[in-house]
Amino acid sequence: MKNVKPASFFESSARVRVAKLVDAGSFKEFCPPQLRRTSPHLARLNAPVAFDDGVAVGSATLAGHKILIAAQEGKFNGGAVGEVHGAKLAGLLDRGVRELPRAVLLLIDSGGVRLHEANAGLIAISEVMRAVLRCQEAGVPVLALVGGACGAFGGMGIVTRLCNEIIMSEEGRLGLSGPEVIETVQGVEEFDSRDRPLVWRVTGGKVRRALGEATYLVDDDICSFRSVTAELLCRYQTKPLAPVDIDEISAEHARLTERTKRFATARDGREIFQASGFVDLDEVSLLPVAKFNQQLLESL
Amino acid sequence: MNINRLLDRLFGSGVHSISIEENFLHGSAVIDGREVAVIGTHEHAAIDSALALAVSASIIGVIRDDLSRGSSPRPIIFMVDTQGQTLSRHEELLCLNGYFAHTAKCVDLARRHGHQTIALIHGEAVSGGFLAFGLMADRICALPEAQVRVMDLKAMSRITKIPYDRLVDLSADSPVFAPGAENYWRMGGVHEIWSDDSDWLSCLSALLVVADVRDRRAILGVERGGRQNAAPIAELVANAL
Amino acid sequence: MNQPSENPIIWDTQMRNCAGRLDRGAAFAHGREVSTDDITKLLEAVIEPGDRVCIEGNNQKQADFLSRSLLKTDPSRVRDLHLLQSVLALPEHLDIIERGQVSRIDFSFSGQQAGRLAALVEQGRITIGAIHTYLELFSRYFIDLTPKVALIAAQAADREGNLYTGPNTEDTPAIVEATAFKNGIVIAQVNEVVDKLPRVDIPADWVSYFVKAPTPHYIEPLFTRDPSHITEIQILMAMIAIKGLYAEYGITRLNHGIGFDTAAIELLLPTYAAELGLKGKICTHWALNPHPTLIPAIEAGFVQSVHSFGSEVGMERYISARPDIFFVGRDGTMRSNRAFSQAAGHYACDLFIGSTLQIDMEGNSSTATKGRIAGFGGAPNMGSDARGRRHASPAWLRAGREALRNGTMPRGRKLVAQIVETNREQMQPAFVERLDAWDLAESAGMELPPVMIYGDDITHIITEEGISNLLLCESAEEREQAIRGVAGYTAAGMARDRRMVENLRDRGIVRYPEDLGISKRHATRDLLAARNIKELVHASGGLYTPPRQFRNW
Amino acid sequence: MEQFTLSYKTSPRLQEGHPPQLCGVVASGNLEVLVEPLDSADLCLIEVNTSAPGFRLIWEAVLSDFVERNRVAGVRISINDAGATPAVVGLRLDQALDAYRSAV
Repeated sequence: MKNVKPASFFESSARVRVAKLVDAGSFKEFCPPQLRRTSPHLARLNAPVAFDDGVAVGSATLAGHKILIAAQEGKFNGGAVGEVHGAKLAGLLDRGVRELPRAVLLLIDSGGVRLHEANAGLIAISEVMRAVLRCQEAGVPVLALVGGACGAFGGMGIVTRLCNEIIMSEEGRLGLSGPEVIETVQGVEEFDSRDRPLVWRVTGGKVRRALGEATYLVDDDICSFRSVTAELLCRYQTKPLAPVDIDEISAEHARLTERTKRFATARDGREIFQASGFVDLDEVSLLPVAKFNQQLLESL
Repeated sequence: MNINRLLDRLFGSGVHSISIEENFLHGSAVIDGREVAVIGTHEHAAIDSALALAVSASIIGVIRDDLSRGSSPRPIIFMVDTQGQTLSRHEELLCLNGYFAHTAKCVDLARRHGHQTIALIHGEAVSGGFLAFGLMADRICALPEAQVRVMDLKAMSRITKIPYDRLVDLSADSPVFAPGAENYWRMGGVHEIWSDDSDWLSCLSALLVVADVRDRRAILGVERGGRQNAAPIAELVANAL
Repeated sequence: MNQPSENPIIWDTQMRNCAGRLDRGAAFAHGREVSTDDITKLLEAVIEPGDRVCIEGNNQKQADFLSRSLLKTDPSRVRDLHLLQSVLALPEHLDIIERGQVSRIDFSFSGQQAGRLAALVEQGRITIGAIHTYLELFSRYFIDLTPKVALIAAQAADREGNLYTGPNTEDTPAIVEATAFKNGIVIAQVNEVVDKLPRVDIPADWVSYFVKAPTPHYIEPLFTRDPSHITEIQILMAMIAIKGLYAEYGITRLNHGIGFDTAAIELLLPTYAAELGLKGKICTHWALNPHPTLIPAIEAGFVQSVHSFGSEVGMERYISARPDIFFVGRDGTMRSNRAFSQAAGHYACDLFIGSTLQIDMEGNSSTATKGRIAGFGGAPNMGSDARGRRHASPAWLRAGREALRNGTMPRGRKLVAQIVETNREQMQPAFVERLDAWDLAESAGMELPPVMIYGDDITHIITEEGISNLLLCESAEEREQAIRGVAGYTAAGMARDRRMVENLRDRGIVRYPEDLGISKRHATRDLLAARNIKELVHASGGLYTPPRQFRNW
Repeated sequence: MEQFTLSYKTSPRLQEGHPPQLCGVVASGNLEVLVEPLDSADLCLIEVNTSAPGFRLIWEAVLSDFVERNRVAGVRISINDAGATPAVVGLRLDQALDAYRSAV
């Protein structure tokens, strides 16, 4: 059908994201749904299970580059990480160390640890963290793509920041504690989770890009995610990833220290936008992505 | 246990030089004649960006010092006592997860530079704060007072809408959601639990004998029966044809 | 001989009474202007026990400050009131009843206060005169329910007391006209007092008093539907409506009820309907509030004209920039008018389509449930054949031909469609053997069950299962089976006579998606011309400014 | 959770060689449908695992209409449901079977 909009990353399921991101028909799934490796812990708590436990992992090519890819399903239990889900992610990254693909892509859409199996989820996330670092040590870049309704929070927010690149859409969110949690514990004055514009000004794609946390901001369509990813894969082909050394870590340390000083009292993304050279702060939220990126570039 | 008494018991009274600045501590101690670095938190610290930076800076400092001195990399003992991350809009805006990831990268860098890493949980070990460095260590040990958890059962009941009593019943034979170092031990997430009567100094020196940088926690989980799925599934994915 | 009567008839009692009230009120006013602090005293001075009072409470615009002020009056002086409300929207409206200052109420719609109202009725603390449709209540303002005091809301007043209502004119003209010309008192709360108004909607001569409210009057963004909540099932139903109804009859003039079902239709016009080659052939002229979900269809050139009952928060700049489409004054803002738009919807539209909560096997539909007296609003007027209509149109003529049974006199027929999912959330069936309205009538002592649209007014029922054309049914039995035939897996649907439904299907009375050439597989959210509020903003060229609660940026 | 398996004797057998297909997501008011080949050539086997107990009769009606409508044998269909309405169930089943038929 004509007149149909390009497939939205935000709206699509994890499987559709994968299918449309990689070269057509190239996705080969590991531990696929028909193996029925569902969560025994959800079942014991009488909660619905999913055949893939909320994450699809496999290999594919993207613009001809061999990659490994994982996609979390945000609609299933908020993309939360349980034992099986986490093991699939960790296993994929282990495979990365062995197979040395051009990159491992993580399509992150998760609130973090799954409460029904919280201990298993927490350990799993730390295993995923270590596996990401092992991949990178082996010279395999790990890229995070964030643009789903659950964003990347909790432990998966940390995993995202371990990645070599973070490609975000404006709709995506990245943080540690969700606004609801902060509101529940600290009160609505601290963070009004129902003030959605505020939530996006604190955790959304644009503020993350302005801070330099996200390395790319793209439109909310799978094609845009694909073209930036393809570009990055080419770049890693020409210039392979070198393991992080102490100078790089120290530079990151200086950058974060500087941020803490510079925004010592900031509580609203408007302060970040202002510091990034945006003048009309009311307009920032509605700026098309290309324009936002251009203005950001000009102010640097 | 009072932090000074705890440090004395761990590293011997008067022979360590560990300074305590509010809920951050760092310094060095000697075990079996070998210098070790000690870095960590106490008083159930809520970890914010400043504290994450302090821990990171200490790790970087240890790596740099040993590099410049040309000495063999010192083991690093992480003292873990955290109620989790600081819950604040300001910290979220700054991307606290980015600071935590930085700390985790520092631990990993230390490992790659040959520093052994050992985490000692001496108070609370809760979610995000635990992930940043405690759970990144080669060996994770719980001291008797350790409380390891993501969330208590009352809160979990409220959020999952599963009755509290049912959760208590189910947690009796499943370690996957209820708080407790014992549960983490069964799942391989904690390597050792030290009792009050054991000689902690010899426990520590035993750990320092063999360095093992592999992450074998999933396999431990299978061996100890608390986490049967993780290892086989990771294996399946890692090696599927 | 003509002896002068001992007691000559006095013909101007009402005028004298009004003059008396104005004299008493003068103590608290400077000309027509009343200061904010004096409003309660003014109300006590001009309202008399037993007065019929209209507190302007429309679907959207609320005279909220005057409602709160009425609550501060002395109940021993301001009492026995008879409220005449088109909408009971604010908690304050019920608070006044609870304070014992009101003895009787006539209204059209109660929305959020439906539960509280039902409780007050059951406790015997209020008598309901009748539940009306909007046009019906406005009509009675001019016959036997003329307000003595009208408390209204306007955007601005000038020093003389001329009023500018802004885009949310809504009920104001109808209320003021009835009150001002039958010796009543008109009191307006305004957001601002200015030297010169952009335009005069109500002349000062009709206004007794005006007061600047401490906060702008409340307006509910009642017609905004976030496209991100539209489901695939609603998209499927919208496809069925467009292909099986709009295209079939060539419907150009229409009215949509509020809801996600009709929002889905609006958002499918620039995609699905355009693909079917329907641009210019359907949906050109509307009686409709400025729904944000209509923006893509307007931008795509589908729409030629929209007259509105009221406005919608956030649509002001967009409307002003599209004066060819909307009714816009020379000042650049829209003029809405509920009474005229209701009349237009009744007489000049060929189709009404809306949702309901329950439909019975005769096709009667109702949103009433036990414990909630919600009222009707405008749906019964929109959703009924206008028997006084005489002008012809192709859609109207075709429906008339299909309805023709006995006799030979050709007539036209308005199309009235209900669009519902067979099961709502929690598996609540939309199709029932008996409406909850019966129970409500019994518990609230109503003379008739509150039916929104009677079965004999309905011409089509659309569900995710398909579309039934009730006009073509030859008997009551066929009608019933045509309804069951699209009632899906509700108990009522499963009780259908499968053979009879197949027969109706053969005759085109019941049509399923496959009969219409619709593939369910195509019912995806990618068909929506805008999938979220932000895409609506972009479609409007940045002119639409959605209220905060609808934004996530 | 309520679980049951329904077995329909039907024909014709779908051509072999289709890879399994998963459609839909387990989320409130939604479901996932997994379609796989089945050895029994004259059967359509449907396993339901639903979070909303007490609607078995409606499931049976929806599923038998689905089998009637599509007439496929040699398939095994597995459902994880989180309280979807019959309309959503029917839509998802049709989508899943479509995807299965067109996948090679």
